Amino acid sequence: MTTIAHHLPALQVIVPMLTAPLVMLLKPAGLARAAAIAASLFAFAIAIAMTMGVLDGHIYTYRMGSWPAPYGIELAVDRFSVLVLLIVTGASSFALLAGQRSVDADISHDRQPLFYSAWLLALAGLSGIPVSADAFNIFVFMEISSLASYVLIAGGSNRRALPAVFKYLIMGTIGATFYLIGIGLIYLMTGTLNLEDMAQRISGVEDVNPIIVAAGFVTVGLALKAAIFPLHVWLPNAYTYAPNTVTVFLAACGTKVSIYLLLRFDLAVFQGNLVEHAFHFAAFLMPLAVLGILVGSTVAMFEKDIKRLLAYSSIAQIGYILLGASLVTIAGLTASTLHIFNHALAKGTLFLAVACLATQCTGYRLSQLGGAAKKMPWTAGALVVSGFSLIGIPGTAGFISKWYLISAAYEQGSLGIALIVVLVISSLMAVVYIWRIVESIYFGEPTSDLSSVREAPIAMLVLTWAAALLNIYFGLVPELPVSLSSSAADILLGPTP
Amino acid sequence: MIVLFGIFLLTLLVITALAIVRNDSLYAAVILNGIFSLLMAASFFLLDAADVALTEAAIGAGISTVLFLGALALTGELEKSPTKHRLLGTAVVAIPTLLIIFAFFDIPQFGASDAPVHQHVGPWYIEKTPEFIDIPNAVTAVLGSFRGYDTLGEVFVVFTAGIGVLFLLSARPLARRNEPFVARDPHKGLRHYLVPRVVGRFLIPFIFLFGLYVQFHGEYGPGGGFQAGAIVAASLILYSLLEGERRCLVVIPSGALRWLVAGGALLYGGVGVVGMLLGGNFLDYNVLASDPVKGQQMGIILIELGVGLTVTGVLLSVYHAFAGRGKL
Amino acid sequence: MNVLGLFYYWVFAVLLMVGFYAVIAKPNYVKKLIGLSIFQAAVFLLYITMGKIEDGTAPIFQAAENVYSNPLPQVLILTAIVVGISTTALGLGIVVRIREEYGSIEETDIKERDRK
Amino acid sequence: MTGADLIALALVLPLVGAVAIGAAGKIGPNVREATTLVTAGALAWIVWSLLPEVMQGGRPSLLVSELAPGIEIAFRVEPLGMLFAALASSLWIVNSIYSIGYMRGNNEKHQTRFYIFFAIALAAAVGIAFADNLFTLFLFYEVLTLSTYPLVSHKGDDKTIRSARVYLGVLLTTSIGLLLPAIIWVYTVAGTGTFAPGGILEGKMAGPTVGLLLGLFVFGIGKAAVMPVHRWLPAAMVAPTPVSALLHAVAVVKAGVFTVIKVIIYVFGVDFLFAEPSSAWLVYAASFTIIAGSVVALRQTNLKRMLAYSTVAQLSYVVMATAILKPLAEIGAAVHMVAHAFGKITLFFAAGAIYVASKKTELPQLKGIARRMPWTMAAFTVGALSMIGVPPTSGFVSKWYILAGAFEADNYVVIATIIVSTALNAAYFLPIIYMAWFLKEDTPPAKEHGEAPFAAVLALTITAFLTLAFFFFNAPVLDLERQLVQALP
Repeated sequence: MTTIAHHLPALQVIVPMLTAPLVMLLKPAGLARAAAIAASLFAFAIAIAMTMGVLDGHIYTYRMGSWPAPYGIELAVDRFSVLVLLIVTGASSFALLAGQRSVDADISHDRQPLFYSAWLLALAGLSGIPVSADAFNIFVFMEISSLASYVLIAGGSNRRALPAVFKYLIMGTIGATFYLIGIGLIYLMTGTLNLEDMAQRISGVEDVNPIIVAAGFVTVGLALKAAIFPLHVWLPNAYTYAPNTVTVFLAACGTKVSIYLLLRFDLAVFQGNLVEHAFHFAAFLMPLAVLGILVGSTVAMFEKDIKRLLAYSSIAQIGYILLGASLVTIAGLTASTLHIFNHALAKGTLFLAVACLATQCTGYRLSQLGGAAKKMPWTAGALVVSGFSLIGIPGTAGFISKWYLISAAYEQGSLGIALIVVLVISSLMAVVYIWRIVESIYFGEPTSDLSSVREAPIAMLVLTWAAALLNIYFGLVPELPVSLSSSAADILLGPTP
Repeated sequence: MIVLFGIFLLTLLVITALAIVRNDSLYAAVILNGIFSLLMAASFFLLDAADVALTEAAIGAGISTVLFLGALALTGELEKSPTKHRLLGTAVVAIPTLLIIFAFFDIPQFGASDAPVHQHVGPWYIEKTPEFIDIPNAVTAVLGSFRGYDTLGEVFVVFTAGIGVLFLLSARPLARRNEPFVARDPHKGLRHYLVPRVVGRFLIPFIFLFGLYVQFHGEYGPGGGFQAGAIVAASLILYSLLEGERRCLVVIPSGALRWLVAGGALLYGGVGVVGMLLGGNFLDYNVLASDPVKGQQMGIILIELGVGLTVTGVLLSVYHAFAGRGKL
Repeated sequence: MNVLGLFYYWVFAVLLMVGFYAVIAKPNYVKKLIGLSIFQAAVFLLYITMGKIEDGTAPIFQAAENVYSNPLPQVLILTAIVVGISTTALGLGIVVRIREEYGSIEETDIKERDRK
Repeated sequence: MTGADLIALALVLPLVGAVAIGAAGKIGPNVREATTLVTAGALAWIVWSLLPEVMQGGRPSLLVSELAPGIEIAFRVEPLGMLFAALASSLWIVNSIYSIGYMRGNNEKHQTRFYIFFAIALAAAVGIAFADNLFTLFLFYEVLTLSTYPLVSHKGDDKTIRSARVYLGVLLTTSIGLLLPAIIWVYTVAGTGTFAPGGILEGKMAGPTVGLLLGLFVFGIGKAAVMPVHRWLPAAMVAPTPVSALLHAVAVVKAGVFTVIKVIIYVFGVDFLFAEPSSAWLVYAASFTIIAGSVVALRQTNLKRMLAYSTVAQLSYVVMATAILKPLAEIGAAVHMVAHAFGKITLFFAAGAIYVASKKTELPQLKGIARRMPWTMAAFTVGALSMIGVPPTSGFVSKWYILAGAFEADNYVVIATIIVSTALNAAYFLPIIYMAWFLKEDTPPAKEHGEAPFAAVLALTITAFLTLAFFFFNAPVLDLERQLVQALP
């Protein structure tokens, strides 16, 4: 008889996945919502349980259908995977718990069971990727999560959500197909789909053209999904016009999972096998990261719509994550994976606060939010705290990752100094764009009558503040993410030569 | 001979693809796309992929065409704007293509038995299927059992698309939120055309039967849940075209469709969970029966049924969602 | 046989190019989706081609000892075909909704209407 | 209670106070202000009760958490931090008394918010004072910046917001842009950021990079207002006067120079820096700021702005004294922190009292004002004399030590700077004193007025008294700070 702990990697995926068909059948909407929340919390609990497990030194592996790898599909959960799992399930739980008002505003009651069902599928897809150790299985789950995300985003009440989601669908499918081509070429040369097996077998054929081309296709395909500059064009509109709850969820973890995969492939599978792969990888990503940071921040500084502003800031923040990774050092990767976690925390909280604002305000333009802080002091407070975290003010989670990033850059000598200059400039840009929000909600002139504006519903506020306090907590006690991400870096770079 | 036929098919494929892109009538493009899929299916058949060929024919040429036509009925049939970004498009397209051609220089010879794909993993399936599962169709064995988790994922991709379309098309257009819906006349079908009606009525039961055959014969020959689902759905869509949508909905009401969609997915997942409860891993069919091989066969039949139900349900739902939408 | 093999791979590259071009350059949303399906179909061809073994037959066991082609790429492509049609269906659903909201399915029109 | 408990209490108490003030604000202004006073008194008592241990050479410490190997939030009380914390916490009491008079007399809005953020700012100041490493120091440094923003932007009109933006912009830009990279650089090079007597960088770096790192620190610590990063200080004068008084004469600016001293003594190490020629520029930069600040102050017509530029100049005294890198001068730097604090807070209190009573802000309006407000102007005079450095005021004591240090180092630039700036100080303070006491009012004010509210007058009298008293009773401070020098070889 096997224990529950043994099944955890599988349960992580199948709990939300199998709840989805049930949710679809449930009526009324409240029941569907409750079931979705229960499944999401359950998944969150599983992620936490596995985190504790891996911190004790356990590595979870699971053979689907009991078939041995590489013939069957294997699941594997290590310290890097749980970091992503925590983000995915946590973001989903927070967003669902806080989301009732926002969902009710955008989606009529009879459609909500479908919406929640799609939500759970997105959750299942996003958690299926980090637990899987099979390249093709990852593709399947990538598609589940993508299709479900399209559905969720299309739930936005503004008609512009539709062209935005169509663009996302086209670009997402191109990305996935590129990935599929890359996997195909690797399979052609190695005959396997299991990641670990693949890493071993590539070392026999490392310098042949198909593998090099495959590395390119996989990297570019995943870069598309991860919204790496300049392949980010789908992201701003998709985040802007999605329902607020969906934005909270996807902004926190949507692109992170693709970045996870990108790092897994480029570092764990190709790295050390392909000739000068590290150099190519860095030479390809570093300029994109720097450009992404600068362009994303610049656009955000001038953007007038708060959701779009934050979306462009995400592009810059994705740049940070890549910048750390492109150093291909333990320190750099620690910083990078740490920022995956911390940025998810900060951006998720920011969008939660925006969702709170949206329950009362007429629109998302900064001018329309004028003076909101007077009526909604708690919302505004949470916005400020998470904004600090995004900037990287000490005492918040964002600061920790910035610290690690700059430390990692120092190790690089003169190139590092240039990178530090970029980091510093973009941090200052972040100050500017966050401060534009702060000034408009605290000091802006109200454009409409604020007398009917009240503080957001208490449930939303509690969750938003819980998330905001987590930003501070992980800024002061960052042991958990730091230890996870430093061992993630070890996993990715393998035994150091 | 086969070489010539292969080259002939491939050439036709390229020509068709070019015609699709160059044609500015969308109807023509959709029909050509169907032909493209049929040619593709034939090519697959030449490459020993019978299951894939059947799927491509049923889904690519059949269902996909129906869906495109259904959508075109709602959106209009002519491409209006001229092609943009010709240069940019060519440049962007050229890079991956050149890369791929670069990759061709080192690939193993076509059909060579010493290629890596024929050395590792693949042969294991051929070798072990008789021992572990004992069904003739190795593709079904891999699909249903060895990589059953992928297939579960695939069912959920279909499921996601299904609820996605239902979700999208249950939204009221913003512009006319307050007006009542103008649905198309649901009684109208092709009933007043005698020939299609007689031929159609004659054909439908056979198509349906063929679908069932494909479903349950999947372990022995090409076929399985996906293909069967597509074929059964096709027969019902044909019925709906002939008799009008409303009659079709009497046969399988939309509430029942939802149960079909969800039930199939749950059946598949349920088999996996039962495996877990009986002490195996998720999707472990060995434990379903006292004899592991029997258990495997039972598991595969059950999950294929789940696949078939969901695919039928989703395709019909999507079709009804398009067909029930008033043209604007 | 070798000629044919090369031909399969080259046709894969050409179809990929044609489909990708349509996705990028065509402003009509339905056309983009058709292009996307050609683009994906090209990849199917790649996989199936690599699974073929000389003088092989479909991997359905028969009485006589036979050489069978590799079933794994076929399984993968079965999945990929279904993923493809799912994407297309969802894409068409979005296109129908776009048409309802904007009265057009041309990218250029929609950009113009959003600018207002 | 052990030292560690006291440190923890000193950090938490103002935050608890902030919450309590918020709650009390709902009850009524009297309760709220009583809460503020009680918190301030309790904080001062706690901080002072750390003093005996430190005087005896003890170094109470507290480790809160280790964020990563080598990066900790930790506290340790050493003489310099003890001095700074005692100064800030004690003056908070006086300042609170003053605030009550000022805020009520002016009918300011959002008074509860004002008191809350004041308490948070004090917590941050204590955190800076007790920080045991660069990381902790930076943490509280930024908290101080952010918690004072709502105080500076208190009025909320367009002009105030623009100035507050300059305030925040300069302080955040310098700290994120220069200070943070400098700190991380130190961690990377030295492997630690924990302050140690004699520094942690010796042998780890050499040559011009030392000068560069010093530059990153000095200009990164925008709060020390070495030109050209001084612009936030005049901008901050839009804040209500109690803010200018405590924060911009004592807590914030002193946090800046405190950090500079701390970095030079405990990170670089005085001897290491003295032996490194690339660090010599600091004396010149500070001298320049002193002279230029004084010249600009001379040309101001607005009282608070003049005081602000005077502060810029006086802060650089501390930086310059530190940069002499001789024991006597280091003592001078520490003492000047105290001496300037007493004098400058008195001057700001007086300026605020004048504003509350008569709404006058410009220098020419001050003719004959001493006849209406003799207490206020008497205190102002004491403060001004202290700025110039005339005995028997506190300013004389510190200048004496700085000069002694300069002679020890034979640094004639410093000596010349002190002489010139003393002359300049006299040139802008003496006319005001003359005007206030000996000239007649041009036109009688629209509304008859006498002294400011009692609480305000009481506060400024106390600080003026302290300014004088420090001249006579400075032995404990000197004793304390000699430990600082003894730690140096």
